[in-house]
Amino acid sequence: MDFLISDEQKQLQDLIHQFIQKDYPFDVREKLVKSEDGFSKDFWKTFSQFGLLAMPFSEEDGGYNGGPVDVMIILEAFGTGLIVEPYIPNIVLSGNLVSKLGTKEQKDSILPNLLDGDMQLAFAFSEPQSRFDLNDVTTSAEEDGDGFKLNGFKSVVMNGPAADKLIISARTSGSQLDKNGISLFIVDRDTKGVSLRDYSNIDGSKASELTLENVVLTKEALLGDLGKAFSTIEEVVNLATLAISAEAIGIMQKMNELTLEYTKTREQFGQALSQFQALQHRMVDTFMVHEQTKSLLLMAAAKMNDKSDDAVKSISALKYQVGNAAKLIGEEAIQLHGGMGVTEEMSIGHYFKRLTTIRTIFGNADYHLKKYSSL
Amino acid sequence: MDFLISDEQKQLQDLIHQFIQKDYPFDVREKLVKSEDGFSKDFWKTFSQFGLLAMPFSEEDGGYNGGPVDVMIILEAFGTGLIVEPYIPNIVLSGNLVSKLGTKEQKDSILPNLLDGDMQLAFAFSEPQSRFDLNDVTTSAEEDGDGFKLNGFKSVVMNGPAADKLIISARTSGSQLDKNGISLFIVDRDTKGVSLRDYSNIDGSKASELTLENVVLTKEALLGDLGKAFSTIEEVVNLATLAISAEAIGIMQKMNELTLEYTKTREQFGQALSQFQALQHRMVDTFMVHEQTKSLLLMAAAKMNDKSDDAVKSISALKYQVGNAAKLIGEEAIQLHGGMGVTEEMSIGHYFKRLTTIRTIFGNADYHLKKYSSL
Amino acid sequence: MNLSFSEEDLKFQSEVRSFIKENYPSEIKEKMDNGTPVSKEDIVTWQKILSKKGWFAINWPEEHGGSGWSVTQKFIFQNELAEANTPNIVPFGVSMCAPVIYTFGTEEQKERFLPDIRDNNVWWCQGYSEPGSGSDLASLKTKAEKKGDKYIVNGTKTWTTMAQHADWIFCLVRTDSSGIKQQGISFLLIDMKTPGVEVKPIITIDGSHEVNMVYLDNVEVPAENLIGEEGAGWSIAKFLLAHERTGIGGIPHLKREIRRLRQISEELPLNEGFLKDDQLFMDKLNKVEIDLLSAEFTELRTLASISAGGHPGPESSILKIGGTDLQQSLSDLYVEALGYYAHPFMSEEDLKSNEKRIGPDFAANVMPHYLNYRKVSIYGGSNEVQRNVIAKAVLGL
Amino acid sequence: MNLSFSEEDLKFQSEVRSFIKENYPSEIKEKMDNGTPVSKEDIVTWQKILSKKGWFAINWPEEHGGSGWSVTQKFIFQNELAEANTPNIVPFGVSMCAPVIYTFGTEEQKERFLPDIRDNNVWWCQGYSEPGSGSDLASLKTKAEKKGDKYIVNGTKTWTTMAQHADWIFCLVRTDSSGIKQQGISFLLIDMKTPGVEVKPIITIDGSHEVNMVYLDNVEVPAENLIGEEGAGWSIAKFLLAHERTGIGGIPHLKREIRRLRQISEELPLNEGFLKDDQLFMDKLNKVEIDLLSAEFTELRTLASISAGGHPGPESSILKIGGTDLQQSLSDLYVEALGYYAHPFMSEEDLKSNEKRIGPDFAANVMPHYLNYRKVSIYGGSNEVQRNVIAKAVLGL
Repeated sequence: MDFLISDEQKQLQDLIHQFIQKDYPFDVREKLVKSEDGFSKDFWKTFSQFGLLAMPFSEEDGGYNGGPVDVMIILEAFGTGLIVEPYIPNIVLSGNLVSKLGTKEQKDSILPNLLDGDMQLAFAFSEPQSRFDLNDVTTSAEEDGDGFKLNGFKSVVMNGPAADKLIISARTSGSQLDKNGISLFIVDRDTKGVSLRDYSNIDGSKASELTLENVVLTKEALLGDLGKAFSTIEEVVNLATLAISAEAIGIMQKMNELTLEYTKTREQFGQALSQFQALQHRMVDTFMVHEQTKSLLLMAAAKMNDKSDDAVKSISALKYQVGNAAKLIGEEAIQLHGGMGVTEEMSIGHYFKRLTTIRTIFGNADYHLKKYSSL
Repeated sequence: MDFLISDEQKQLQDLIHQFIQKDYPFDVREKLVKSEDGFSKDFWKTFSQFGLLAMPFSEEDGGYNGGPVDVMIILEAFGTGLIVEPYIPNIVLSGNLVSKLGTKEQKDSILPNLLDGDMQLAFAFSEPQSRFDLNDVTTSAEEDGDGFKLNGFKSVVMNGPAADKLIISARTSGSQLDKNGISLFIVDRDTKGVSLRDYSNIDGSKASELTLENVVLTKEALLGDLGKAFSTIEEVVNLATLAISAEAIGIMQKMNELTLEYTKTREQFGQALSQFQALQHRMVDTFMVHEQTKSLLLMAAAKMNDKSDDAVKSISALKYQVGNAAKLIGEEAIQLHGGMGVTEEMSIGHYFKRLTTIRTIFGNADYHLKKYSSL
Repeated sequence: MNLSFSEEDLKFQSEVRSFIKENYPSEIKEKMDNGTPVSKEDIVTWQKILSKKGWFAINWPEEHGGSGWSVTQKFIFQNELAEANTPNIVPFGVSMCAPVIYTFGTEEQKERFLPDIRDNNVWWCQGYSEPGSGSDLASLKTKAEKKGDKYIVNGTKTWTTMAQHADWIFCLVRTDSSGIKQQGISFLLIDMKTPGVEVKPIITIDGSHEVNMVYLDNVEVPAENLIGEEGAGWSIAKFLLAHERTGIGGIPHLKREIRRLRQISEELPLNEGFLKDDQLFMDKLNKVEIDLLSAEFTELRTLASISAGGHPGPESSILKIGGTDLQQSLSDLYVEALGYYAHPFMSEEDLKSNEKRIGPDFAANVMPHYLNYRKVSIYGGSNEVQRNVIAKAVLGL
Repeated sequence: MNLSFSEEDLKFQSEVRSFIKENYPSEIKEKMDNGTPVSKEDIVTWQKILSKKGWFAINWPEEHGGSGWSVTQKFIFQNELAEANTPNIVPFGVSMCAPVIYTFGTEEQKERFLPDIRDNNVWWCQGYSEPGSGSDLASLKTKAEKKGDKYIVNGTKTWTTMAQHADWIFCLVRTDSSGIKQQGISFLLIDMKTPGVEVKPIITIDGSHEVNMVYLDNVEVPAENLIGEEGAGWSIAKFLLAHERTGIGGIPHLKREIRRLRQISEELPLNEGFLKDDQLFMDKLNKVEIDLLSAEFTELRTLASISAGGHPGPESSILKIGGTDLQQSLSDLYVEALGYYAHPFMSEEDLKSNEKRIGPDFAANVMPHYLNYRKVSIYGGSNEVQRNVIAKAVLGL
């Protein structure tokens, strides 16, 4: 057993931290969030040059064979800088689906562009009633001549506004909750019958609602085997859950640091806030909770790396704990910042907002507690 | 709306507080707990003279027509002195059952003795698998000639060791969880086939396990209508739940006071413990929790008094909160007492033990949360 | 002890209920029910309706237009207002400034200011906090120098709620810096139209403009606008904070909100059923409901004891902590109820427009509400300061 | 990063498992499994079995008989011991006194004391706390006056665990009162048979006799029993507390206990089914299990970093808080699992007798365990003091 990351991984981590320090200060991030795109296509290219976009893909797909630990390292570092560029929707979810299930033609038309940072993807897997259940799919894909006809509604399509292509889960057989009968389709955003309603999220990210009305697709649009997509969807969402947990843990670390710093300088009743024992003990608690949650992150990443039997269960343990830790650390950080914590002006509130949405994304604490219990 | 108790109720409260101060200091209580009986029959007579034993009964039963608020006042005061005399098993449970369901003969043979303090009763309603569900009864009573034959096993018969007579719930029809088909029987402790295994509890109270082997009873042993006892059992247990909650709240108040006092005198690092802000804030929290739980106590007592529609729901809200508050206040009091809190020598640990058993008695927090949700 | 309503109480309840039903303007109700932000005009309109009926300044002494109601009647009234989802009463004039004026002001001041507050002709805001003094209120630095019959005021106030709408501001100012910090503070009323008063918005993390910086640059204030003696400001502030905290918990509103959430749980689709099938969620909802009962009856006990001759003291700190904890818990439960649909962000303008919202209609306010409600454990004396108050005043530490 | 066991690790694991299987005396195992208190003799017997195999003083330097094992091997070993439900190793000699001796002692002291500890010939206890000094250890008052080649020791030690079994006690004593309280403390070894040493039981709320008062009345101690310099006691104490805390969490034992509770939930009747049908209970069990995973991997990370050259420092405070929280939560869950059957009280004598117990066999220990475990957040430096340590050493406050 060892918990050390490799020298290459350390370099990767340093690279991102340097990028944040030099090129991604809070005011730059704020401008990006308020821009039309909501993120920087230039930085996205930079990430491609850093090798981040190619990281999790196999060498034959043009990647670096990175594993869950590498994804964890990237996202944890991203978290500390509150990076808004859509790595998870593009790379961890969509790119991975194409890499795992795509035909040679599908891969060739997508992966090189994705890895070069020239193409944006989004994965539409959620519906209003499905909440966090990936098997709850009512959007239908009927076989139609040589191809398919899609009808339905997808909610919360992360990175939908920027996406050139969408990967959509739809039911080709079975009833609403069946794990069998779910298929994936790759659809250009300007296909007839596809309409996207784009919107901004409270955390600075962007998403879309997707309506599908008699969308006619050729059979080449099918990604993977007909009706057999569920296990791969689950697999990439598990990796994305690890990734977003790592991001959360980067955020928590940063929020704890910012809070500690703030309480050391802010005076009340003639002394720094950090000198009040009641506040000290609370900061010790948030420090400990971050450490303990990070331990679960390392555990889950290692178990995914090893393809261990209990890897999926570990992911649920992790996301459950991330949900709780995010609430505690986020709320305490704001409280200890006092009034300043609730202003748009300081970065702490923006970390808080992202941390708060992560509590929900890919399943909240309750959901993962139930999943953990059932495994 | 008013929260004031009457002058008579205030006098009752003062009477008990004076008794505790004068006659029931901690060392006296400790001797009683270690005695053969486990409580004082003399004090029990004193309580009779005070009118406490007659309080909840109607005037025609020889009582004072006291309501839930009076029971609450008595038990809350008892809690502050950690009084171990078996008021709830005798008066609130058994006496009330006889008063509500008994024939004239049954009442005449029991109530005067009970109210004079000359007879001890116990109510056997629990079985190992029933946990807190009063309708879960497997002990059977078959009709047998002109009378009944009882077989089965009852656990946790509070005050069993002292009881002259037992009131036993048994199934005369229906299946294990049916609310219909439960009957009550009054049984002398020396009846053939009745065997009691007496034991002491961690909180200083005493109880028994009761085995019934072909216990033959005449039809006069039946208390109330055949198979119709459930609603009355539930009614008296609800009152007992209010009573024991009141006791808990008396204990919590006392534990908070003892802790505050202790931290004011105990010095560490050159100052009284009470001067450490982190501890101050925790004592504020335990103070507030006691106040808030007491508010629910008053609410539930008033609603029971008014026979309000949501009285039963209020009892569950109360006992749920008592369960939580007891854990918080009990554990914090011990922690703030440090090592001294875990010695037999100081009273605080004995308050803690009683408060801890009350968390369970008549249903723990989880049980009452579920019951609250279902009502 | 008796917690049921009397016959008269029930009659009063139905009178209040009918009055609201008949007089609550439907266009305001619609906005409130849809989560569309209400305007200043909406608020004033509704408050004037109450004023006209004599049901606005209910807690005031009767001589100045108070209601003379019992604790029970006030409880019923507040519950009915909340139940009907009327806009919250803006407290700065009626519940904060006015009690100071009728308690500490001269007859002239009472005549000059109270009627306009009671009749909703003047909008007040509160100038307490400063950039360097948050919970440590007494460390405030805004200076008022007496020059002839005027004070010249210089300083900066912050977190001033709805200052953008206000006609007047009541301020704590420093008239003397020589003693300990609690001394030398005075209570001064300032007309916002006076030259040198400038209001600058603070945008909060929910994206709303509710609070402001108020800059005071050589503002000339007539000496007659001083309430109480020079240097009496700290006692007045303490008096007022206790008043503020008593009402801060917002229990009646929370009761309505929790019922609404229960309703939502029966309507929000989840898989083949509804949110109510999620037992873990419902457990939390039930827990909050029980906590709310505790808080409600604690408030009632306190109000009863105040009406029996007490004065709001440290008890109000207990109510403040309890109430704000609940506000925060419940706002978080709404976020959980919505799942992903708590994330889309709509600006105030978006909300006022007719554009269809993302997700269920009630969703748009949920996350902003959660974020905004972080403030409730910070303002009005942070909950940490309240704990210090209780430790000192109640536990004797 | 790699958290799987290597081939050699797995081989080691099966070696440990077989050894325990073959050598763990069945009469001790039976007591442990039934919750019958084990005797001093039982503990010594088992520890000697480990000593003989060279598996007792595993953390010591190899020159003194340590194992030289990797962090992973130690982890495996501790897990296997816990899994087999062997008696806990009594730490006072092997894990507390010995590290002080081999770190700070002279060669003579090492030769004189270490072999008897390693071979379980001598039982040690710890003389730290005093009636007036709990978490504020440095305020201790027990006085050791140098007279010729002896110290004359006077004072009272308290909370001395298992002093009734002990041959020797290691004490913090005050050899100088002139400086600040951390100065002038020395570390002294005292033979319990010396005249003037008297042990008096303290009965704890679980009814057990585990801790004691130790009275020291003009006890003559040879000066050669001093470890380190006079006045070095405080540095030694800090060194030792860090050592103590690292192991205090008892994670391997907790893992076994939680699995056992899951087993119990499948066997304990509840209505027509079993306790496992109580979802609220199972939720809590699962939450504790996840917390335990967090604690376990936090401990592993810490041990890994220590073995990479670190020294147990403030991290051990984190482990202590995390581990003791879990011990308490889990002991409370056992109480909840049992319902009413947690209440009957059996004395140690009752438990040793053959009398049938009230309720399920495992029930008798459950409440005593909960009550006894209140101590774990108090001893070894209370969790409040640990938070102060972390605040200072880690957060720089």
